[in-house]
Amino acid sequence: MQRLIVPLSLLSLMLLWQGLAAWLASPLLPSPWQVFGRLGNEAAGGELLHHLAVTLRRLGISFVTAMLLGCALGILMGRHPLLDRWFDSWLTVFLNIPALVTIILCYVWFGLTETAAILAVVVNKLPNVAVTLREGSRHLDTGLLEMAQVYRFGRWKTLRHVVWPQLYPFVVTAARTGLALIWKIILVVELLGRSDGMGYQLHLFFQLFDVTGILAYTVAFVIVIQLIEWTVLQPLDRFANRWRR
Amino acid sequence: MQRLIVPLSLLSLMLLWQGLAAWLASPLLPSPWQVFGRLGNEAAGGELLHHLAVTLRRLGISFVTAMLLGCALGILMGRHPLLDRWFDSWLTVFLNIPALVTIILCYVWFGLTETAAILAVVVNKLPNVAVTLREGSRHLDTGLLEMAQVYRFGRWKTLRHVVWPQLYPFVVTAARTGLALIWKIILVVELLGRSDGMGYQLHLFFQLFDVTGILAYTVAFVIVIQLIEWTVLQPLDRFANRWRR
Amino acid sequence: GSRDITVGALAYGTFNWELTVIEREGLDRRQGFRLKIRKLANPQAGRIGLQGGSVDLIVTNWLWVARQRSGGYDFTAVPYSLTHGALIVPPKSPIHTLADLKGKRIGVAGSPLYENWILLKTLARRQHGLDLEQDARPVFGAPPLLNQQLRQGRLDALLNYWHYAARLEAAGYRRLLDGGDLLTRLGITPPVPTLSYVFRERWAADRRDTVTAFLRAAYGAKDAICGDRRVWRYVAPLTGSTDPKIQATLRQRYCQGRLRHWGAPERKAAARLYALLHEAGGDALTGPAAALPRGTFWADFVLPR
Amino acid sequence: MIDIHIERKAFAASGRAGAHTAIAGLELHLAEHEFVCLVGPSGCGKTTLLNLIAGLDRDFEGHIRFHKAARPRLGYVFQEPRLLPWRTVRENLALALPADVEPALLDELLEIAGLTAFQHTYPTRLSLGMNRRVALVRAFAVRPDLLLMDEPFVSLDAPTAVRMRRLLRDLWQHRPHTVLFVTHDLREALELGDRIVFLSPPPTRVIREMTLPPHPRGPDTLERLYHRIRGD
Amino acid sequence: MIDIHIERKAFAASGRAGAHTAIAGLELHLAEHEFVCLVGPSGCGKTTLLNLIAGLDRDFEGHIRFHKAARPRLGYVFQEPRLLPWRTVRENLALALPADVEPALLDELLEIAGLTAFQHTYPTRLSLGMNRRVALVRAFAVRPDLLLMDEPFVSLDAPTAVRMRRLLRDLWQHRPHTVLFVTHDLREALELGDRIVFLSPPPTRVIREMTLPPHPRGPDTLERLYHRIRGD
Ligand SMILES: Nc1ncnc2c1ncn2[C@@H]1O[C@H](COP(=O)(O)OP(=O)(O)OP(=O)(O)O)[C@@H](O)[C@H]1O
Ligand SMILES: Nc1ncnc2c1ncn2[C@@H]1O[C@H](COP(=O)(O)OP(=O)(O)OP(=O)(O)O)[C@@H](O)[C@H]1O
Ligand SMILES: [Mg+2]
Ligand SMILES: [Mg+2]
Repeated sequence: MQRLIVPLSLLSLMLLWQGLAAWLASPLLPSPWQVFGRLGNEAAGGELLHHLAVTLRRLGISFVTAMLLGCALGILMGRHPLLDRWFDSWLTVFLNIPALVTIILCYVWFGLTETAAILAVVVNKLPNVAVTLREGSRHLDTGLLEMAQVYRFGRWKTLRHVVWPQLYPFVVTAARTGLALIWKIILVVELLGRSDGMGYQLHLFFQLFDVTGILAYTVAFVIVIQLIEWTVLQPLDRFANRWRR
Repeated sequence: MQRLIVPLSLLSLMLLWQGLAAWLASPLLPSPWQVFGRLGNEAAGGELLHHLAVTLRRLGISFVTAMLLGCALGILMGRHPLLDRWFDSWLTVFLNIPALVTIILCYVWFGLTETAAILAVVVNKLPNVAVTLREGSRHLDTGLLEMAQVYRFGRWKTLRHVVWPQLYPFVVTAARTGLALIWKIILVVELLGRSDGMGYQLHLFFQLFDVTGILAYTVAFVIVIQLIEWTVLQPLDRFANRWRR
Repeated sequence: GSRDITVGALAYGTFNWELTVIEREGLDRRQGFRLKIRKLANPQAGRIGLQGGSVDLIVTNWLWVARQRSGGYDFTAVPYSLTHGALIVPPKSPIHTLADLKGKRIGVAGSPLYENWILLKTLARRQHGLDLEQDARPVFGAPPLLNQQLRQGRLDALLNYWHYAARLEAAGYRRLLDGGDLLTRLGITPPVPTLSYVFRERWAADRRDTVTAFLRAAYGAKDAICGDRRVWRYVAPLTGSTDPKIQATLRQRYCQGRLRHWGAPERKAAARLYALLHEAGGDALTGPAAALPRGTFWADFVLPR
Repeated sequence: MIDIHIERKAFAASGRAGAHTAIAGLELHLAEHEFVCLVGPSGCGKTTLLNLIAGLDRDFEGHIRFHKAARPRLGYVFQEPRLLPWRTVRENLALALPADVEPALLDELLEIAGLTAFQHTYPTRLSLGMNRRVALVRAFAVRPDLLLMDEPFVSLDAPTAVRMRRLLRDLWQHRPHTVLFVTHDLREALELGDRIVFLSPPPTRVIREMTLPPHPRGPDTLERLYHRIRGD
Repeated sequence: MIDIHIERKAFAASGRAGAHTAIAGLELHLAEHEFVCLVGPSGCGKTTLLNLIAGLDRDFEGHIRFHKAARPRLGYVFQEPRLLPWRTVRENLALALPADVEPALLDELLEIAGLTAFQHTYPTRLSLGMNRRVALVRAFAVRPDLLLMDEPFVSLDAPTAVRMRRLLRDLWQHRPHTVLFVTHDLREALELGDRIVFLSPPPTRVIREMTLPPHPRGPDTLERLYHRIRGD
């Protein structure tokens, strides 16, 4: 029964979509068959895979960079009230600079290069991670920190064995919403200055109002993320929570 | 000393900006003086305030809607493993549909209307809130829940007095990153199909490559958010954490 | 200077047709330069690339050039095409003249700074005393989205860029008037282009021969597209459509828009257009200069024979 | 009042640890208005048993039957205080209070527990012993039909512990209810209980029951009983 | 070994509660290799005092001076177990172990605490008493110079408690270190300590000190001492 839930849920999502498409009967909401057919064609042509690979590369690099820097900054700010007060406003500023602005500035300053693209994504994502982890590290268990101090864990051991496991839910949140956010930003980044990638391709479809194409590419990306969920995030989740009763 | 940190930090941010602008000496990075001057002009003309008000209205409505629905969904999924398994993939799908796609579809189905715009923002933001709160409600203190059960708190009291305070850091995270995300999405929404609002205006500036205008509007928005931080979020923070030692 | 030119082009734009022909037919080698193409998905991307120096040449509106020149940049323009956006109405629409636009929902591509929108407003006011901002209901939005809205009947008329308009025309929609008509009726003759090849003046000064060679090749490509069936056969898929009717309409409009003359009268007409837009649209569209900034059009350009 | 028969209570295997049978074949009957003390080695399953009775854990083989139709109203002093840290002492108590108990009772109980001055303080600002007293007050205040207590008087200084024990006996005499009282302190069990139930190490069963002479018991009686049990 | 003089330790005002003076004018001297028991009413500031000595809280007026130059190596049995729930018993212990202690000691201590079978289990899957035993083992295992114990033997069944007390005395005799031992159980204090220090209710000072006769003390001596103290 348990094992059937996921397939059933996916199936029902498809049926919902199919039903809606049948009901609307408009080229603006193609049915899943059309979309998956298109997906197959595009994949067979190699085009889709090329763009997907390019985007995933950018996504990977900027995700890792943003997570590492953001976690470090967030933890520091959460643990040191002075630092927090100092950077608090900066964080608000960078959190609320429109993606468009950073993207344009990055491209204009560094040219239409890969580095500029990745930098733009990182600048957009980093404050999000920092805010999430700051919130997490503000609420650490004092008792355990005191224990670590008494037993002279030192900085690194405390971070790894005491602080990190408590931050874990926040890291997961940052990672999940982070992948989604980066994906949203990367689309704009690619739209404004790259000659390949999913964003570039999606925008072309948009100009031609090819909803089937748009959905086919979206589905491709969603499948990749779902696979990451199943093969990386969820097993990690289970591992990190193995101690819970 | 403590009270001086925030003004000093803001000042240093300005100086950094000023320094960078002076060093680059390019119209693509105007100095803070230019930007604030422009901000004054636009505000005096009433234009800025009009667009800001329009955007804030949209932001407010969609923020509240997305937070309410997202919290409800997230908590439900966090507490009921079956529901979680069922909707898990749906969440991944909706989390990773590009903003562009939902916005287009909303506009196409509901016309270039206010409702469509707000709906598009909500659809984009909701899964984020849900994912964050799901993570939070997965890690609730079992001991306290058992206590609530023994003492027959009932559904509502348990939610309000036992569950909610534990979710608080996650709600704050969702709110902080949420405002920023909605702002990013609303810009695209307004760009694609509204005739007023900050996004519409930013798009005009973008077409004209008027970086000063873009930054002036950005600064206006950041100021609003910073004021919300100071007058709402941070006092709320202090209130919610008054019990911590 | 070097003989390389990096060109930024929209993947489904007509400029890309030309570049493809230059490449396939080896026009670049024959003219003695090396072409590098950067495909882009968005018109703004070209401008960003040009600003940042990642591309040398793009196709865009010369009004933008004029505005940037007022801001201290040395961009300059060379006429690209006379095709203009058009005002499109549904086949059975009761709208036949501008006067009929009263109270109607008019879609406008992009923003209120779209030059054809400003011209349309000016003409409506002059001819019919209509203030379209007040007397009609303009809706601004992304071009493809607006096309869709018109098809769904959510708009009564649509002022869109030419290639979007062409798609509607191919589907049987009626062209009420286009940007060229607007100019003529406002007394701006001979016809002037709005789309231009744009590059930096100083960059061009260092490699005048290369730029001239490129422009000669580009104009050669235009003729090939319009005159050579063999060439059209491989250009057609670049339209992004498989519908032969749409392809044909696009080709027809493109070829009609080829520039025949470029001389003093045209430059003067352009200056008049600038002045008119400046008056009607204000600083926002054209920049602060009251008259067309000198050098907006590249002085060294002569229409290739 | 309750018939408890736990055929088997096991904890699922997890990680490197295999499935663990905590209780096997435990039989226990509590009469109406009886005060039963539960004594057994650490880790034998006393807390597990109380949780089963409280209905917090339904994953076991066997049955727990209440004689009255409805589930009795519970007071449960957990082994840890389990107060809501974000609510003051008073709020914590008020939240647990059923509608039919007048809040004035709280004042009285807080006074006896020596907490009146701290009723508007957050538990995080109190010592552990004070937290435990709040938890005690909470369990008493709900006027339970069945009172489950898991080492309730630990961490209390001697005079306070004496006061709380007296309070418990007073309440119990005043309003009949059943008490199941876990303790490691034999003296305490002898002083308070009607009956002492001894549990074995896991898999846990009842190894011995001892009915105590009626109250009041003088110090000498208690010493005698204490040495008799220790003597075995 | 340590001179403690706490002029005033107050907790900042917060919420509705005003500033609260927990300790005022407390003077305490611990000699090298001394075993001092600390007895005082619940909420009087015993835990606060231990935290001050451990250096966890530096916000007080007065001084705490260690005779040796360096801060002594600490073992601290907190009032709650304070184990890392996401690390197994063994991992929790290994993390606290200094480099100069050979891990074999752990096996020995785990055996005595009856935890060998559970060393690869997570603390969340153990009873509270078992968790407390792990915390005890941790404090013993680091071979501390100064051992702070906050009601360490609470929640242990009688035989285990006896075993742990014996272990504590053995370790203490075998490798001299200073022990400060908080308890509410007078009998325990009498059995273990060299000296008992009685604290007043807050604002807390030392109200009485009592040096005990040398070990070993027979049950009769203990009973006599117990009644002498209770008699006051
Ligand atoms: N973080 C804090 N903020 C404010 N007051 C506190 C804080 N911690 C302790 N107190 C107060 O200080 C006093 C002493 O607390 P402490 O925990 O030291 O008592 P204790 O002697 O260990 O008691 P017990 O035997 O119950 O554990 C208490 O009255 C308590 O209310
Ligand atoms: N969630 C759990 N998962 C696995 N095993 C558990 C769990 N909870 C308890 N146990 C095991 O069940 C046994 C009984 O635990 P319980 O907490 O009932 O003991 P106890 O009698 O209350 O001990 P103490 O006197 O130390 O509190 C222990 O051996 C423990 O390891
Ligand atoms: Mg227990
Ligand atoms: Mg204490």
